[in-house]
Amino acid sequence: MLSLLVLTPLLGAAVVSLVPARRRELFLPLGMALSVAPLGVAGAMFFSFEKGRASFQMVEKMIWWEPWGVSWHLGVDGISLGLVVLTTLLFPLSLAVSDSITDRRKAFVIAMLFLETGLIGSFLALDLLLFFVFFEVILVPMYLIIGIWGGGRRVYAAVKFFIYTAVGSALLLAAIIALAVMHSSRTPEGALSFDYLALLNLDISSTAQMWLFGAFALAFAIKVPLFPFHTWLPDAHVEAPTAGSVLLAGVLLKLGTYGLLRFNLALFPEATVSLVPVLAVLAVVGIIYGAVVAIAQPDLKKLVAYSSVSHLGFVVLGIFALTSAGLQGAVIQNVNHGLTTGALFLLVGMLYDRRHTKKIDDFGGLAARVPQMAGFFLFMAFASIGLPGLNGFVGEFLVLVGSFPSLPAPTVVAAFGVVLAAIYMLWAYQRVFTGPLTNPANRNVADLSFKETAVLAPLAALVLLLGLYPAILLERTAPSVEAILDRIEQSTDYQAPSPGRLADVFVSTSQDGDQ
Amino acid sequence: MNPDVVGDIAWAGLAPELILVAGAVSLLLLDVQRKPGVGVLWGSALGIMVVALALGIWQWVVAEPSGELVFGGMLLLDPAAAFARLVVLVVSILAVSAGRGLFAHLGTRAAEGLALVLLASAGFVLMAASQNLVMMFLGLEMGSISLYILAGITGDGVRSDEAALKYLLLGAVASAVFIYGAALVFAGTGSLSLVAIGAFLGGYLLLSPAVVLIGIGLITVGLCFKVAAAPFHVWAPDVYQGAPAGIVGYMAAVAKVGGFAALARVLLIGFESFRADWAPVVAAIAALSMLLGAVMAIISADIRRLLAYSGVAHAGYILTGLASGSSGLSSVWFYLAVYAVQLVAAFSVISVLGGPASSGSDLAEYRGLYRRSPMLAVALSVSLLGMAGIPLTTGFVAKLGVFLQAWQQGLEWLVVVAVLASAVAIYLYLRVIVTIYMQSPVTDDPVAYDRPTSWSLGLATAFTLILGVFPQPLLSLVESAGQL
Amino acid sequence: MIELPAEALWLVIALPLGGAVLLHFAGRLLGEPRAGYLAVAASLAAFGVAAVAAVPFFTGEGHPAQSLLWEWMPAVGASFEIVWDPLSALMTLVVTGVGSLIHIYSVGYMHGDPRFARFFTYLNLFTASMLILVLAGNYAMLFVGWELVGLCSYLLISFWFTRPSAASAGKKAFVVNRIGDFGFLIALMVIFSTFGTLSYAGIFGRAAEELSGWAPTVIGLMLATGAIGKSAQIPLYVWLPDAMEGPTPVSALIHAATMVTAGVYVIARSAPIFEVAPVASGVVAAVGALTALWAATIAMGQSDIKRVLAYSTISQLGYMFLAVGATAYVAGVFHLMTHAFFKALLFLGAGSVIHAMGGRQDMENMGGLRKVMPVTFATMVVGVVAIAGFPPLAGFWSKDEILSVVFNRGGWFTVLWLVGLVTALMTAFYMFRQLVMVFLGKPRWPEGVTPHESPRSMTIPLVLLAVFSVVAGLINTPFRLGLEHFLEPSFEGVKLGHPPDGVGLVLILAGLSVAAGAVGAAMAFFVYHRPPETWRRFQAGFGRMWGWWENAYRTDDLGQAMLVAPGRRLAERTAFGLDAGVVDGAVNGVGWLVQAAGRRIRPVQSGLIRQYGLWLGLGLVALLIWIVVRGGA
Amino acid sequence: MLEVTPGWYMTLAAALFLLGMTGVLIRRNALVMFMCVELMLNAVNLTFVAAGRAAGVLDGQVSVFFVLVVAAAEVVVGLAIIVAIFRRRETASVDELAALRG
Amino acid sequence: MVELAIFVLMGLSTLAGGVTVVLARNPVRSAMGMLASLVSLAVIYVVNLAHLVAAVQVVVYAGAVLTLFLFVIMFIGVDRAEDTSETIPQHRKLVAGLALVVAAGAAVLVWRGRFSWTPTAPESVPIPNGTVQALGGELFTTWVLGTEVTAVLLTIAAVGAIALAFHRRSGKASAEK
Repeated sequence: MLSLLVLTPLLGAAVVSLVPARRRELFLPLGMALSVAPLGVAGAMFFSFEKGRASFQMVEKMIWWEPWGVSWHLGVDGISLGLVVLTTLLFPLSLAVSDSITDRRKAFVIAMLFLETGLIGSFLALDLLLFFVFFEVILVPMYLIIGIWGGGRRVYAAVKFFIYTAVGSALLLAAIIALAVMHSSRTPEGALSFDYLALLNLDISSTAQMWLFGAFALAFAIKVPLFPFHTWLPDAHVEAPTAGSVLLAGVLLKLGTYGLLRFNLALFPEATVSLVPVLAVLAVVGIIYGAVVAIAQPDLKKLVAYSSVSHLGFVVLGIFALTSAGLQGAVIQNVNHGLTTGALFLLVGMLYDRRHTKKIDDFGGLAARVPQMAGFFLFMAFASIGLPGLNGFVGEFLVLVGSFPSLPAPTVVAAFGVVLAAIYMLWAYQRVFTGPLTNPANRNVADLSFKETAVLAPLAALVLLLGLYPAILLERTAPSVEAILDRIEQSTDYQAPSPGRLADVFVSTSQDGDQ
Repeated sequence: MNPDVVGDIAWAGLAPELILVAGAVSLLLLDVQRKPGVGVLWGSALGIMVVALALGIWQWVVAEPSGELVFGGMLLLDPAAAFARLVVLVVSILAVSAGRGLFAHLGTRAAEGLALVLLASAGFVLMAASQNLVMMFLGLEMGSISLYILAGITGDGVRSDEAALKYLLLGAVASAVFIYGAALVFAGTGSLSLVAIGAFLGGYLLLSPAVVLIGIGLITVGLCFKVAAAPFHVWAPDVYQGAPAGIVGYMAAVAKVGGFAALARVLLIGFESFRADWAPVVAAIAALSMLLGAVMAIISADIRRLLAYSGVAHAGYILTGLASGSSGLSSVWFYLAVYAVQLVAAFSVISVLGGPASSGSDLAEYRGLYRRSPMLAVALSVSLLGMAGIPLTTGFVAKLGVFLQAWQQGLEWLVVVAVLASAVAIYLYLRVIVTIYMQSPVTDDPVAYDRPTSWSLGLATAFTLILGVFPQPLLSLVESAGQL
Repeated sequence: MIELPAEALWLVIALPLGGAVLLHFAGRLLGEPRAGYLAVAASLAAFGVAAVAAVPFFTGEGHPAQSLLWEWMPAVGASFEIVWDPLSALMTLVVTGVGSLIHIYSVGYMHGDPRFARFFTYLNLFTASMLILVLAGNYAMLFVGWELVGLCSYLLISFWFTRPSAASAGKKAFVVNRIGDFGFLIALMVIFSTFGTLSYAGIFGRAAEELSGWAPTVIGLMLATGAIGKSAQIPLYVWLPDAMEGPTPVSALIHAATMVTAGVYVIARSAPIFEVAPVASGVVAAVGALTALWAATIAMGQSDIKRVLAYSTISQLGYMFLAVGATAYVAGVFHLMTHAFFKALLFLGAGSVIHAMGGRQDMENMGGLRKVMPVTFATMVVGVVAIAGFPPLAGFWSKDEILSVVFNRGGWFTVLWLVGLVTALMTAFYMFRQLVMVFLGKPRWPEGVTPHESPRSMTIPLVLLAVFSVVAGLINTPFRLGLEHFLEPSFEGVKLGHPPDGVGLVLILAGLSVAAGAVGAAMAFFVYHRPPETWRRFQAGFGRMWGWWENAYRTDDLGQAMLVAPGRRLAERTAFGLDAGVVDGAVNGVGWLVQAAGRRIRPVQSGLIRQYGLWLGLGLVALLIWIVVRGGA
Repeated sequence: MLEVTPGWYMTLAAALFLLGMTGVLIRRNALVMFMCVELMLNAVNLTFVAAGRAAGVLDGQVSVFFVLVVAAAEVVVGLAIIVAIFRRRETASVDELAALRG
Repeated sequence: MVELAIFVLMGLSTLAGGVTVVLARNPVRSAMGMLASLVSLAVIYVVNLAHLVAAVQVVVYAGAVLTLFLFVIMFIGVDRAEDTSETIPQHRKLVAGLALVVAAGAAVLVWRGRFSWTPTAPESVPIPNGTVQALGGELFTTWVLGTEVTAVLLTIAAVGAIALAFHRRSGKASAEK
């Protein structure tokens, strides 16, 4: 089933490549139709997913590169489940809004479908090398999407994106190799192996863990992106076409957080525990920094991009809080951010298609003209601000409340990001949609077409659903998250603070105060 | 060993090369007798090579090269040699089938050109197969001199002359260095046969190995020059840029194959016991090559220089595999094979675009190539991505193999340098891809190329992609080629 | 008599929520006025259900009940659960009751507005949110309501979003509230990490024994921060006056009767925690008292009819804070209720006046409206007298109870009591000032304005509210503590602050506050029943002080100068200086370095054969030296 | 009375090789450069001969033949190129052939 | 004794010839210098019992190769003194430094007796006599392949010479086609 899921988009690409390039009008519908197929498969997977099971499900394994013990090894668990579904969901939507792509549509659709395969694959891969292959191969289609169909400084942005990520993954590759070699030296038969499950049983010296953790973390930190490795993101977002931005923010960035959770925590528990402070601080800095920078952005798309930096900071914080709640929050926030920010980018794109500008100052008072669009925008804005009842809150709340016991100070600082989020989002909304309609260019902006509404509605529905009844996801993710936490607790002397014991913190501080 | 009668020499073991040489000579004669059209010559040359390849495969499959010494111990026909032969022949076939334009351009000297290609291939195979230093030298010269001539053969252009002279002069010096090293080793060990040398050095403990050490050093340098490893690469960019486009890919590829095969033999068979002495040197050269190649390639505006420098970097990667000893050999073979193919493909595109006899190809000419000829654009970018080592291309598998070996042999630092260098290197391949896809073309007129070219390009591209996903066949091939 | 199980209480929330959803999608189809009627119906229905469910508490045999709707975030013990006890019942009744009246009123007030239906959508949504807030049995769910009312207030304040002032006022309200929520969030974090749950049931029982060290204080202060934001106390009150940009019914419902009292409600709800956090309580009380005085002074200087009421609301909320801070939770809630009535009444009255004056809010240009709009006048009088705290109207009982309790606490609370007393005087002054300026004296209407009594739909709610403002106080008099008994179940195990025993002292205190009120009223009447010159002279008497009051101590300018402007500058510096310059500069710098290195090496490729030879030679020699020396020869 | 060991010859050869190398580096006349290369090869030959004598095998002397042939071949091709270049631009100075650089 | 004398004399003349090659400002002089060193080397070969090699040295090198050189020199008429002043900055210094380093290194090695090697032939082993017969035997048995290759090499050289040197005419020809 999973192989099918991974390969359907690829087959789709093959189908598309057979269509003669001059039938331009065909490609987008065809691409959408083809990308709905994986969505169906993913849906089937989601519902056939067995709740309450921590281990991987629907596992498939085949030898791939025999001499090096590389295998085609796929499996899904609570951590990857949501992301896979999100991926498959976002693709048809972003293809649906790509009418503005007029040039080389065929290539575009093919690139998109390749991208989908890569993304799904990297979420499902249980073989480190397989993961790396997908992780790296994603760069190519994304690079083309930004570089060919992007905006003014697209080439600069595309190259920056590619190189920056490649530098990160270079060391990742070295680290993966090191793991495989370690496996061969530690196992009696001395075979190389990149198998995730096999590598989990490797006992790695704490110094080695530090190095490897560093390499993995760097690669993923760049992808997330974690302050200060984030500067490729705004450029990439601003230049990328709408579909590109949606997928970039919606899915690609998740590779980083997913990797941190799946590999860094599971493979290098000791290093994780001892490096928590570093990453927590980086995450918090990112939250505040991203928000502050977002406030000043004159470009709507850049603003949303920086908001991603801020939001993903929450995810990272939740991951390294190393508490059940924090981890669950991180996992669900991954999905949430994909939905809301994806939708926001869709909206920005729709605005851009109408006005061919993203400068906030060029707008103003649009709500009178386009109430529906304004409504959706406000809805999504509040979702990403973290309004209770909408999904954004669930993630943030879990992260914050979950992180506090283990990382009180950083969490408090992070919580302030919630205030800043309100500032930049609402201020942007105010400047774009409210006030008098001054700029004549905005006079005849059309409201959402039926198709656009149809694209946004499902996202909005999910935002609401996950906000009110997150259990649909949580009950599937929780076991896997717990498993990782247990793993850390068993292999280190770390004990996740069980809530109810924190009062001690205060008591002790008070006593310190006395002395 | 040492047969007294010429009769009982195992000619069969050398069948492909004999075919090549005989073919070359007959081509020349044919040309002298009645001037046939270029097409005939080109076709028959291709045929000869195909036959040779067939024989080579037969050698591989049926005769199963068991590594026996033949020709009075001059040659060691082991899997490695046989594999090198296959690579050289495949490369030659790809290059020649894509290079028809060049020979057409040569006009009356087509026969000479083709003959030289055949002879060069034969020479480098001999070089790869020989286990006697002087024999190796002969093979080397047989190949190199042919290449010198090919570099200058069009002769319509100062640059090709310059390229030829540079290549020849520096090459002659390098050869002298190499053979001097051989002489010193001979002085130090009293033998020229690598097997014997290896046995000797393994057996004796030399109290003052200075002579041998210097010999090793000189031989290494001589061969590093041939494979264009830093700092002995300086000639490569100029020659690649000046030589006729139609032949550069071939030149670069076969020279690298022969050179590395020889290097592997010398270091791993002859001087294995001196590993501790040469390994660090090789590693250093590797690191320098990777870094220097990447950095220099980034700033070069001519795509050929760019590829030349990237070739320097690739020499570094291959040396990384070599530095990790005999266990790394199979990865070296894999790397050589896939890189040679990518190189030839890339240069075939270049020669189609710039004209087969052109010297120098400004990157600017590649603007918007995608619009002018998608096929060429895809072929070029695939081979570039392969060189960049992007997953799902053979390049990635090759790099991975090399790195794995190096890491297992405790060359972690080298691997780290290598991955960083490759990350930097990605930028230069992206530069080309950017120009191909993301810039508007200078002219919109489509590029014309003949069917064989497209076949060869298609083959190379398929090779790079398919083997990049399912490298198993090639992997098992080099697995056996990797045994000494 | 029907028994309504707590399990059915979700209806109370569902009804207005359903109304909102229905209106959102079908509002345009329904059109005016049907959309309004639908909203009113939903609100009334909720009131009905709540009333029925509340009956047992009135009859005294009701017990607090919990009902779990569904698990939300089990990992942090957050779930949707409803708690039904007297306190929430009372709040529900107030919210739905006053809410319904205001709904009705709005049908008239919003007549002819293009976004009529949308308005009622928001109004219903607000009612639902407020009910979520008061019915929540769990801090997480409480926070949901807490934020949703914030959202609605944002939507309603900037309802006329084409006015830049309205738009920014809405944003301001939300952002300032967020600052409070920041504290609230921290409170929740601490609570969770202390108790491992966020459910009242799991917390209050254990608060007394399990809270130790700084925890309770921290929780208390943080909760208080949230409350300060929501209930517009110093220093976070700045958003409320601007909130008057919204339609008047909104001001009445959200920014007077219900939402702003959420803070008080939360503190009352968290009484068990504040029990063990005396410091926090003290802070709350102090803030309350200070705010009461501060806002009252400002109110005296205002000439905008709605701003007066806004500041008076802040000031009254200060009273409530003072009460809950002094652990007089009942008194606080009592005042909350009575205030809901008379302040809603006053706002609606003001609204009817504004309506009559064609949207003008400046009292300087009013006067003499008594004749043209008698109903409004009469009801306004009731409201003013009530808030000024004259017996036997509602305001008297509640305010008086607060003051006496505070006095009874003794210690430094006596100061607070004094402050409260002074505030009472000022309250009376500015309210009567308003009454006089608006209704009495000669008309000072601008050209072309012809005031008229408002339509039925607006006056009927006025009358009803007036009635409540008269009688509501009687449910909890020193002679008969009805409300206290009623609320007892909600404050089990909480030591409530009480008025001093002994009728004598009580009477004296009451007398004092009434006297204060009387003085204030009298001053206002004598000054402002005269021509404007007299006012000017009077105000001049206060010297520069009055100017400060008129401009609300210029806090907005201060905030602009101290926070907003620097903040924006900081953001820009970070974005364009630090981020684009340093962080990104470093990245591009690396790339530049590589290329620079290449350019430095380039000369090596001089193209000169002999030089190439030299390089070869150098490399060769270097290599030889290395290998020979290393080889130990 | 000291006796001439092969080492002496090899030292001589080394000197000759170095001489040739230097010549290649400092002369800019392509012809002379070739002569210098020949010198280097002669040094090689000397080494072969001396070493072969010392080792008591003929391989050294045999090798000389091959080196010699190679040298001849190189010279032929080299001179051909030089002639070609000279025809084009009346010079045998390699310094004037530096169009390809960077 | 005799050998020492010959070594010294011939060695010196070899080097002298070499120096001439390197330093002579006139290519013809260089050629002559080369002739000198070639011949002296031939003598040394004789001393080392490489008779055939010595002969070939004289015939092929001094005879053929050098003649070829001279022919070309005359042909392209550069038989005039060229200025040997250095044009590449720092070049001479570097080369000199390089040469000195190598010389010094070699000297050190020689001095410390490191420039010798193990397999010195025991007295029993007859010093190989490079007679025609002996060498011929080697060339056509063990080294037969090499011999073949030399043939190919010469072919290549010939082909190359043709291909390169004729290109004027044929180049035009191809241009006309």
